[in-house]
Amino acid sequence: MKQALNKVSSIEEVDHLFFDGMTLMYGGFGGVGSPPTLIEAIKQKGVSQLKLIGNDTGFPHIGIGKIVSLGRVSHIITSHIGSNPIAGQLMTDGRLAVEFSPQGILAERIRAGGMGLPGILSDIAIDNDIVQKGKFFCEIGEKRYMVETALTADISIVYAKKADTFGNLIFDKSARNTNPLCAMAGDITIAEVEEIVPVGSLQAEEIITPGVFVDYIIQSEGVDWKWAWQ
Amino acid sequence: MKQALNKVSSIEEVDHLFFDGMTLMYGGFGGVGSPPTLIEAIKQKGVSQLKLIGNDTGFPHIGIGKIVSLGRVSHIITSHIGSNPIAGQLMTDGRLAVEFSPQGILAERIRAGGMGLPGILSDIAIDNDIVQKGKFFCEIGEKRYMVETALTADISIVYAKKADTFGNLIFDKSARNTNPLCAMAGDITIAEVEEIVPVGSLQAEEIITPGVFVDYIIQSEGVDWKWAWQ
Amino acid sequence: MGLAIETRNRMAKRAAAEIQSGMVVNLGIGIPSLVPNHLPRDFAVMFHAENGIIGMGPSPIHGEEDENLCNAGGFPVSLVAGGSYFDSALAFGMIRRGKVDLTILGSLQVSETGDLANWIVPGKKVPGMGGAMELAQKAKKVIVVMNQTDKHGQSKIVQKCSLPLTSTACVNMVITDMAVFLVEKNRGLVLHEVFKPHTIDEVLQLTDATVSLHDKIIFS
Amino acid sequence: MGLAIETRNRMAKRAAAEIQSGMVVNLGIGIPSLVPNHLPRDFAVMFHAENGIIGMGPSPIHGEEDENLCNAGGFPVSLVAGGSYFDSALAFGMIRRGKVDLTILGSLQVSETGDLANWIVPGKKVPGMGGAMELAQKAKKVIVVMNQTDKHGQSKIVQKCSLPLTSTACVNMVITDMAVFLVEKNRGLVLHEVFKPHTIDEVLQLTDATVSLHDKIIFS
Repeated sequence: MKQALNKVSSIEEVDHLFFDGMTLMYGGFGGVGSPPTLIEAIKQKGVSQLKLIGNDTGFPHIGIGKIVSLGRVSHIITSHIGSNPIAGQLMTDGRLAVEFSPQGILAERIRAGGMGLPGILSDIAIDNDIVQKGKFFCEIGEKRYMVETALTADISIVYAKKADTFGNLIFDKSARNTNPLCAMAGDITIAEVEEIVPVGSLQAEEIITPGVFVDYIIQSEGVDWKWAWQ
Repeated sequence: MKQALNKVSSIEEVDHLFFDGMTLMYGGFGGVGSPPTLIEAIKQKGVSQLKLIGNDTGFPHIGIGKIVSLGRVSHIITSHIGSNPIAGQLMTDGRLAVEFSPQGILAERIRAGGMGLPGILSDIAIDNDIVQKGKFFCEIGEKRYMVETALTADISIVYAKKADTFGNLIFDKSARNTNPLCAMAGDITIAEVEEIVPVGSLQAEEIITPGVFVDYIIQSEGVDWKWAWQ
Repeated sequence: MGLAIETRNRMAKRAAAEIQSGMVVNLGIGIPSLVPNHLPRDFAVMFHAENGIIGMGPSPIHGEEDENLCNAGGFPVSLVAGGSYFDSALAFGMIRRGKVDLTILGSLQVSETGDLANWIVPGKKVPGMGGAMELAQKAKKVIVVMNQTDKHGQSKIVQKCSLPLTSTACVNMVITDMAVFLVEKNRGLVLHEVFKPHTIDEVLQLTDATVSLHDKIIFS
Repeated sequence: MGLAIETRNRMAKRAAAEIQSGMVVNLGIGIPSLVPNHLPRDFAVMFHAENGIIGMGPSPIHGEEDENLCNAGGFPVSLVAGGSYFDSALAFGMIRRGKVDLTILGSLQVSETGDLANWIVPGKKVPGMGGAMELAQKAKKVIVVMNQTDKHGQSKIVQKCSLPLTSTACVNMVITDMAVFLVEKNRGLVLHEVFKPHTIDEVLQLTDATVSLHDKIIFS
């Protein structure tokens, strides 16, 4: 792999990508696998009015929760905010608009965005007032389905175990979760990784996210979800 | 893994699953990665009026072509029949109904079937008379999309490099192609594999198709697409 | 939830009795997480997690936890031979495709027609549905394990849920600290078992729904 | 198609000149498959195949072919460092998501507005669209490499395609054995280059479409 395809960057080199009001998609599930170094950089930059898309709101001081808890987010599409009471409070206070999406449907909406599909049909919670609110329906023969539109984002941030310099990614156990999906759905995708290796060091068969989906690679400064359960 | 989850079978044990008029989905792309031992068994059983779903019709004597060429198929949903002139002749003669689906959309329709989604939205070939024939459309705001319905099958047959006895599958290079998709979309899935290994022999991270999607595992008697290009 | 550990274990043990060898099972947090302790050792059960695991094994001993190997609730787990990792989209694909044979989960309310309400208390507790809607709607069998009554002594089994629903007509079995109910296609809610020292009358008194009695109610 | 190998290589070389280092490129069968031979050695180009490969390298030497490593046309290839394998759904996801910078493919007809017809000759040849519709509609740039005329001497560049379309208004550049045309947003079909010893007049005579002439037509 030659220089043209080398995507290794410093935090300073990606910092200009973050802006007020941006749509930000983040990998992770309950804080596990959300990129802490990138989240800290976004927090430090102080951007606000963010529109988030992600599985949950992490914990108050772990994962995306660090940004949510500061009131920097105006809108979120997610499946769960229970582990971050501050998110719930902001919602109750009318300072955070929350669109709840069933977890697996949210994952598929993100995947659809990454796969260049306009949306999917769903029968999940099709008779549920809260989930169906504002959604389109579609009749196929005698059956009625809900349309769940694809989700993309200005910026997608993900966490991986290793990247080669082209941006091929592999993940570690259940820290994979929504990361490969979010990696494909960002108009710009930044991967924070535990280890950066030369091209050719990853086995072709073990690569989960092909490098074409990744624009920038950042060395992680260490994760923050260890013993999140404690 | 204990006996309850051991899915290794003989060809004789799966033979009863094949029936006249069944919907049969098969992995493979241009013959590469279509399970030859299972295809031969289906051919030998002599079932007919099959409804096929797969990427292409293989070659006259390679892949699914062995069955198509005998006139055993009444209907096929596919993206390409060019490498099997007999399929083209049967179509011209009105003996084989062919529904052409753009290749990537076909792959997504199969995946949707495997993932328990009713369908996807598509903008591919949305203005194409042949592709849109008989399809439903869907307005989302000001945009109009085509609904591409999910595909499943009575039986799905796939080819893999290795299976453990639980049915976890790994594939070999580009012989992966549509196999992981078809593996999920069969109401019953039979995997023909080059090598059967004990549970625990495959790395958890390298498994592409989790065993929950596989019902039977058959030892391959050898592939038939070597030097298909010659 | 204030239940004695013996009671919790009895409920978990009863739920475990519904598991057959070879099943794929998804467990919610709380009492359902105790279920694996009550399975025969020679059982082959593949435990599924929404974040992207099949084949979860027991929690590792303290100090051996892997921060990158957690269940959907964020608790450290292990992996059995034959288990694998995948992304969350595939995890839910398994659920929707009917590959999860059984889910055992907690609830706020269950109606006599098997409606489930376990994701939101408007104005009070709004955690979100997480994966509950897919699990309730698509797992082949849904067992709810919950207290018979809430902290105010009100029955959690109701004629019609007052809380927003997770899914309709999805619950197959309810195991409480007092009894076991089945939701049957033609008969609706049927009392099948009563946990000693409780009596049928006690159970009925604390069940705010139409209940049929099974021919042979088991006292266990 | 009866073209001399020199002509075919000239066309492939011209197409190769449109590739920049760092691009992701999908090549059709026929002349497009000759393109990699004409790239600078220090170029980093990732070749994409619809069956599920990115980072295809050259054909292996005879006897070293791997039957499980083929491009979408079924021909044996190799893999460069940084390449990877995936399923066909993901391969097309890359295309639809705009990650394929350029596709170079053959055609039966191209219209003056960039319509592409390359998948079917009703009643004669019905191979199916394969991946052509997605590639034509979603690759960031589409280059058609084809003969100027068919075997009857009829122009393959036409005002309006008579054959069923693969995709509308998708072709950015047409490279024939005689010339190079661009389909420009405001001007439509524009002749940019003529391959010696052909002349502008010869090209126009065999182009059954409205053609503008570029200010400075290159003779190469």
